[in-house]
Amino acid sequence: MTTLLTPVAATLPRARPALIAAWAVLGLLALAALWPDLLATAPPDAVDPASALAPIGPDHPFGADQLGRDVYSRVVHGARLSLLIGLGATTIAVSVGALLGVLAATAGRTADEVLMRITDVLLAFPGLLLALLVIAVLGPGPVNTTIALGLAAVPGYVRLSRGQALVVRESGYVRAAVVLGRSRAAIFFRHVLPNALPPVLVFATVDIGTALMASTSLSFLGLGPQPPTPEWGSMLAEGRDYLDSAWGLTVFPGLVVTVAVIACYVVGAHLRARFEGRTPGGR
Amino acid sequence: MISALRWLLRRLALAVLVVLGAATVAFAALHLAPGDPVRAVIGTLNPSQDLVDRVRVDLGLDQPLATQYGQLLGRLVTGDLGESYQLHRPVAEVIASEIGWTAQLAMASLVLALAPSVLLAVTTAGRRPALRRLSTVLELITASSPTFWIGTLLLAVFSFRLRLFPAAGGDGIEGLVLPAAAQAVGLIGIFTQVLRQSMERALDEPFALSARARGTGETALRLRHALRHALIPVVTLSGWITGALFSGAVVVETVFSRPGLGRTLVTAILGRDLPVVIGVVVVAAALFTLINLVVDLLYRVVDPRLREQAA
Amino acid sequence: MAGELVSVAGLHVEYRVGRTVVPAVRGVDLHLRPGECLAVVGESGSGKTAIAKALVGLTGPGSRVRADRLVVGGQDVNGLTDRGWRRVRGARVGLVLQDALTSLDPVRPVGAEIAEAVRNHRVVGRRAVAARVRQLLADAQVPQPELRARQYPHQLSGGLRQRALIAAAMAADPPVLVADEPTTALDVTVQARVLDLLAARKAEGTAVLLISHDLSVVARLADRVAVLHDGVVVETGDTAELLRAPTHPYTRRLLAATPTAHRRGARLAGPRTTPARVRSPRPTGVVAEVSGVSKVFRGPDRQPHRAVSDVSFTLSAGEILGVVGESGSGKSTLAHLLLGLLEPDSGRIGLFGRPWSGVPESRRRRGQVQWVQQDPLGSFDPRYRVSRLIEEAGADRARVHELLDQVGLDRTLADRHPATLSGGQRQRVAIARALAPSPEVIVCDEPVSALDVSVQAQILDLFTDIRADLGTAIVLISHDLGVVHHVADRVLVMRDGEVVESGEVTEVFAQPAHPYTRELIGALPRPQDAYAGQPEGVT
Amino acid sequence: MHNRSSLRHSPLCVALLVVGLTACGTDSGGGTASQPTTGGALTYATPVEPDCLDPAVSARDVTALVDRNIFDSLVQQKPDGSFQPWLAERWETAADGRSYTFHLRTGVRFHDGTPLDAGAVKATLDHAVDPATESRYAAGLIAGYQGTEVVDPHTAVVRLDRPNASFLQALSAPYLGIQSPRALQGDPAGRCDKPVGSGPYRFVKWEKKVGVELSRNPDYAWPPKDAGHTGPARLDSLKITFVPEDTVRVGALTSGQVQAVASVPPGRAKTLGGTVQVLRAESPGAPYTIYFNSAPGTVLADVRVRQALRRAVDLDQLVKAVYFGQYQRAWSPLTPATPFYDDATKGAFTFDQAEANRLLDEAGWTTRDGAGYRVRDGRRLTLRWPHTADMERDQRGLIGQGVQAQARQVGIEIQYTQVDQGTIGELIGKRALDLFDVSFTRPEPDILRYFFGTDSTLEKGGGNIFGLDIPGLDKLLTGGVSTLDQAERTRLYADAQRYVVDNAISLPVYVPTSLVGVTRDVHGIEFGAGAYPLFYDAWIAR
Repeated sequence: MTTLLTPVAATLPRARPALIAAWAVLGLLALAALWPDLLATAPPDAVDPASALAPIGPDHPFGADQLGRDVYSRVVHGARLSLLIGLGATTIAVSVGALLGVLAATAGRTADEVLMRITDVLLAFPGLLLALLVIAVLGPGPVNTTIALGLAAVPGYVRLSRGQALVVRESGYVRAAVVLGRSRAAIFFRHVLPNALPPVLVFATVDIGTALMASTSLSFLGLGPQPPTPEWGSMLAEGRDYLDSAWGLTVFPGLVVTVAVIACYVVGAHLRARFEGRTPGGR
Repeated sequence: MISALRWLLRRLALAVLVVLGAATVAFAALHLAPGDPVRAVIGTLNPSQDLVDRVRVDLGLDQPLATQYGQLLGRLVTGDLGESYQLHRPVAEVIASEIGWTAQLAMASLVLALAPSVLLAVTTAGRRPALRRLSTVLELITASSPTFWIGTLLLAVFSFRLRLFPAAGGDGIEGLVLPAAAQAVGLIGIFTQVLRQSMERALDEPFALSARARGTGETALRLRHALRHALIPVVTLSGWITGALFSGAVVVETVFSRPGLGRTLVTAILGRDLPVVIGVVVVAAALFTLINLVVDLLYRVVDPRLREQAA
Repeated sequence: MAGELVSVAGLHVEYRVGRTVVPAVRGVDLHLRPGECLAVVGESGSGKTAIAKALVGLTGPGSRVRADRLVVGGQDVNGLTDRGWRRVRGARVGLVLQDALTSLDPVRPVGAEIAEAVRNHRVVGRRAVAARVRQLLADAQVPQPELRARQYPHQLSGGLRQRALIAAAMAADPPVLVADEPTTALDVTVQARVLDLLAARKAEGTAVLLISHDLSVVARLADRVAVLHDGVVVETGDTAELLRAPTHPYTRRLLAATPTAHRRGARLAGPRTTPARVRSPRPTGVVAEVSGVSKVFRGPDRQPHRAVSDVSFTLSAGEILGVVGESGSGKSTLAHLLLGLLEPDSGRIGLFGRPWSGVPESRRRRGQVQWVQQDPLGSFDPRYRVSRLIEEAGADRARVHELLDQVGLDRTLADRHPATLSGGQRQRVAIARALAPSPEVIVCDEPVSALDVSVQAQILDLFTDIRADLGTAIVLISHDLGVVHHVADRVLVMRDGEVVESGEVTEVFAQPAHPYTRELIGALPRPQDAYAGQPEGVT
Repeated sequence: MHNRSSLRHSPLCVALLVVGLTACGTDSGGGTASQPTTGGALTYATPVEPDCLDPAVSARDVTALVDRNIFDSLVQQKPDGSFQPWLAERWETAADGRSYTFHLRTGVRFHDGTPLDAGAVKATLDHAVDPATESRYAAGLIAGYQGTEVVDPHTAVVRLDRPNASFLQALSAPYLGIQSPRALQGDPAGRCDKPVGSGPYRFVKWEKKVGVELSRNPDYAWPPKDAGHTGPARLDSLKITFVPEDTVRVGALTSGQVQAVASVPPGRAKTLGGTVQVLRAESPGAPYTIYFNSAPGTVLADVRVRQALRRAVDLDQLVKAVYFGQYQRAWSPLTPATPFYDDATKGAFTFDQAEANRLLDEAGWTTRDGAGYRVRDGRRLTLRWPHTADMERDQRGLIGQGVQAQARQVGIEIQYTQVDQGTIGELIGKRALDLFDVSFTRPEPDILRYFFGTDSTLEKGGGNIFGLDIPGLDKLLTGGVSTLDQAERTRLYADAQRYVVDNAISLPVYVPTSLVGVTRDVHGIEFGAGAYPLFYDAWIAR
């Protein structure tokens, strides 16, 4: 789950309809995250014990949970946290990872050696183990989950962005710039950074899906946001006991996670393909 | 030969570094964490101060941090991982009794994932667009479904409804099938994608054209030439895979109430059972380094081009 | 028709690209008898490779092959199923591709590849396979066949790999061999040996279909030549005849573009089309002085390796200095030393009498020595457009246009992205950028080796023009002796990091003193011999 | 209280309390109970694993469940709260209530062959209070223990430093089950893994995270007087496996992998049916209760706020929704299954948010802030309610969320936050919390003193975590534990229960109820006083 840099290959469906659908899903999720009340039919924490476990119907499109809260509205409201955690974790991972990685590639041998050995050590942990350790220190909760997942993914990005920076540093155009007499700083900011980062960023778009999946897993384990905050993973965990009587409690949150992750993957893979198609040697 | 030895020594030194680093990270992490482990050990809300003090001394938690860290390293060197606060057993023993469960699960998941992936990749790579597209969509769905959700669905369908497999308990093969499948499903999607992609790349290479021009049949080409190339990235992914298997174990062991290292770790973290957490972290890190070492060796077997590269 | 091993009439090959169908080969006829070699010559995109693939039934997915007649290896293969083709491939026709490093499976021993071909057609019994593989390698003049069979492609040199590939193609004794650019990536001396091997096959009665862009290779091996242009054979005939008296304008242009000894210094691509922008005053005298320069690298095995060893020479204004040598001879390291990208371990380099090597980066007068790389696209920041690339070298907008004029590019290209330009245009952009700081020296590292003959001709002409107009000194590094001979004034011959011979081009080529130089020149295929009497009219 | 899971209870083996509520007890076979048969193995799946099988050490409920099969007690508590002989044939209480003389049964042998004698009683009790044992519960049960005098091999005199009406109940719990003195002398390190008692089953092995395996003690002939049979247990072996996931545990029962499971989720109790039936037993002791920090200076010091909070929450509906009608709503600070429970507390107040609003207005919390919460003097009406996940069971998190949501409707903000065990200890130490929730299983009304006694503060090992000092209540409770007069106790405890309810000192929520699922071929399972199943009489029909 957590081990960043999902090896999801570029063979994802790139057909137009799939892409359009994926963007539509992301758009809907973004809408749910920004203005949940536009989509939701009830406040996510409106308890109504009288309609506990109400079946799927006009009042409750996805049914109602143990406290009579509307599952559909909770799923809608859950989007904000899940997306924020996915985005936030990836942002942390990319910014810290890229900074350290590019630094390692350009700051000289000693710094590179030290940074890379530390990275090796951290890469020797399964990502989730790192995330669990961070949560053990910081305690559960959405912000801490974000930090934990982000930090757990940092070593991978250090390595990735260092590799990218090295490739760029050895490239013909950086050498050409040396021959043209550009200063080190100019070369770094005008060539190395702008060319090394985009591939890392594109990778990261796919990783948002992975981070989202990992965060729901942590919530499922009870390490995510606190109730009554709606969150897909913990909703699924709570609903599991009612699988036979009220399957909507489990099925819908799980489905939304899968659909959201698919959308992230498809869009990310598309961006990656487009990006690679545009660079020399990418094809 | 010399360079191979040098390479090995370097890797072993790195392994030691990793284990020490792991122990340090875990030690620091858990001592930074808020909350008093002594109370967690005792478990009751109103222990007498007397009891708290006794337990604190017993656990050595009254010592300065530096001393505790030194003692930890000292014990590590002798292979002693300390005693669990909550289980009241040596950590080494706890890990020894749990690791088998997790290893069993990991192996089963790997086999369950690799076999269909190879089959799918070999049959669909570069062929029949419809079949390939279908397979791609399925892979995407499985790779995007969190393990806990797959596990829950498998339980609901195969155990509760169809009663084909036991829901709990780890006895024998039957108890292993569903948990392993829950982990494998997600891996199949990723494996198949990676395998097929590199297979298609290999089939596009001039050497594939050469082989075909020699009269080599399609099946032979795929099995003899392309598959081996396809396996290389899977080997490269081994670090990711082991990580995924371990992370998956944490979830799967919880969903299926299976014993194992993953569940032990989560329980220990929640219960602030420091020795167990540090022990699991250290052992996991050591294991990972070892696996990576083996994989690097394996890598050289699969890809002869790497054999000459020293260091 | 009787006795013909290859008899093709009305061959069409089409590829589907997206929704459109692109014809690659349009109605080609080919005939080949035992012991005969037919060369198909053409530039990139002419459809040569599609013909080669059509002859083994491997045009690939999305392709369509039609022919009025398609006989290969004496067997009618028109409309054959893949299963049927499998019995033909290897047994009736063998295929040799260029670049054996990627044409042999990198993770399998060489012997296994050859054995595969032997087994596919049950040439010998199972027990005899190993012996057969050994024999095939020996036949292909691979020394120590036993050892080589167990080695992996990356452990063999380029020449050995190519021979092993030929051995694999010949494993089932096919009467026809299709060789697609079999010598393209090889050094000249190795190239010569591979051509000898193919010639030996031909002498034994194998019919060889040779696909090549290189007229000199063709001249050496082929009995007949078919010139392919845009998927159509525009001219075909006896090799000597065709090279001497080409009738089709395209053939003439092609021949004219090929640098040859007796037309040394002449324009290759026709009359000058770009206006002269003469610089004055013209620089004079010695521009650069290289004395006793050495550079040592440590290999992965930590053994020191002298890439450049005690090299000395001078470079005068307005001079083109050719540096020739095979791969690994130290040419590129020398270029990097001249460019100041590397510091010499010993010796020094001076520019206009002032030290150039050993100077802190900040005090280097960058811009005086410029660079044109082999792969122009790789030397451009992928995010930049043409104008920005040249502006980065210190030019303003007006200067950019001036430079584009100078290298013969339309000004409208300034806003294009290099990835959308052709190979020749890209190299012109690279040259324009190199000219921008008004350098005294331009170091060109294999500037034309990735280009088709006709494009190469234009670039070589451009170098001549630049030298004439601006008096810039040019160091031209190339593995292609023909190119160096054509445009260079003086030449350095390098081998294993050392300069083994240097001097005026005409002298060195006419009377090579060093045995290695003799070997290099001796290995040169000499198409010029065949068409020495070519009319000058095209020039 | 502690207790993580409801920790402790005490056991007694009484089939009691429960009967009458539904099917239960011996004839669980639903009428088809034929002749009991001997043999077979029964597997019982429970969500929690013991931390230690030495009953004197552990504080967990599940330890009592397991150890009850391995250890016998001196006396047994009956459903009505009175006591009957077990390992002690008879006993006398001194007039001052400070010493008990036990006359032991003869012929009893521990699993290691050691005969039962007065020395074993002394060894067991001394072991429990020995600081080295680090007892987390048993020692507290017999607080005031001064020592045991071995008069002769079959007579032991136990001395206390003050009268203790709950002493016999304490002795009847498995936590003070009599242990083999020889085993107690052995290596202290392994004691958690090697319980040696005289009970109907012998300990075989404990595979951590998997289960505990017990086998029949063929020599057993000393069950308590009203047991279903005499002689050895009927099952050849008994396995207790640990399956934390509800879904999985119930699935294991319905698919026949196990014959009995603990803690059937209430939502599934009705839908199971078929080959499975559900046995119920309400726990004695304190119900699941939200305790109020009404110490001076706190928000809840104002009784109107406490009353308002009580009225803001529709507990009838909430408990019914969360527990599917399987658990009763609680009214009194004691559960109905506890001796001296007073039924008069029922219906003491109603769900009435209008009244709650009125009370809050009256208390001065009149304005509301942007989020809709009440404010007074610039301070929001906020109640801090920390809780820990590892103590959570029975979907209590849902109750918490429900209370939180409904309190919000009257403008009370409840910060229902999950923290770890160490943190909650610290918060309690600093009294930095307003609400605290827990249940406590023990068939003894003295539990009230544990929660509310002025002397029972945390520092003194009690459960009065807020350090409340309520003299009126304290007097009633001290009186109740100091007299052995049953009528007097009845009166005192009834008054005490009413006092708590009238003054809104806590909010009792629901009565924890043990829902044990068994397959239909399992018979003879009864409930101990702690509402956990007993397996001595159990048998499997073939």
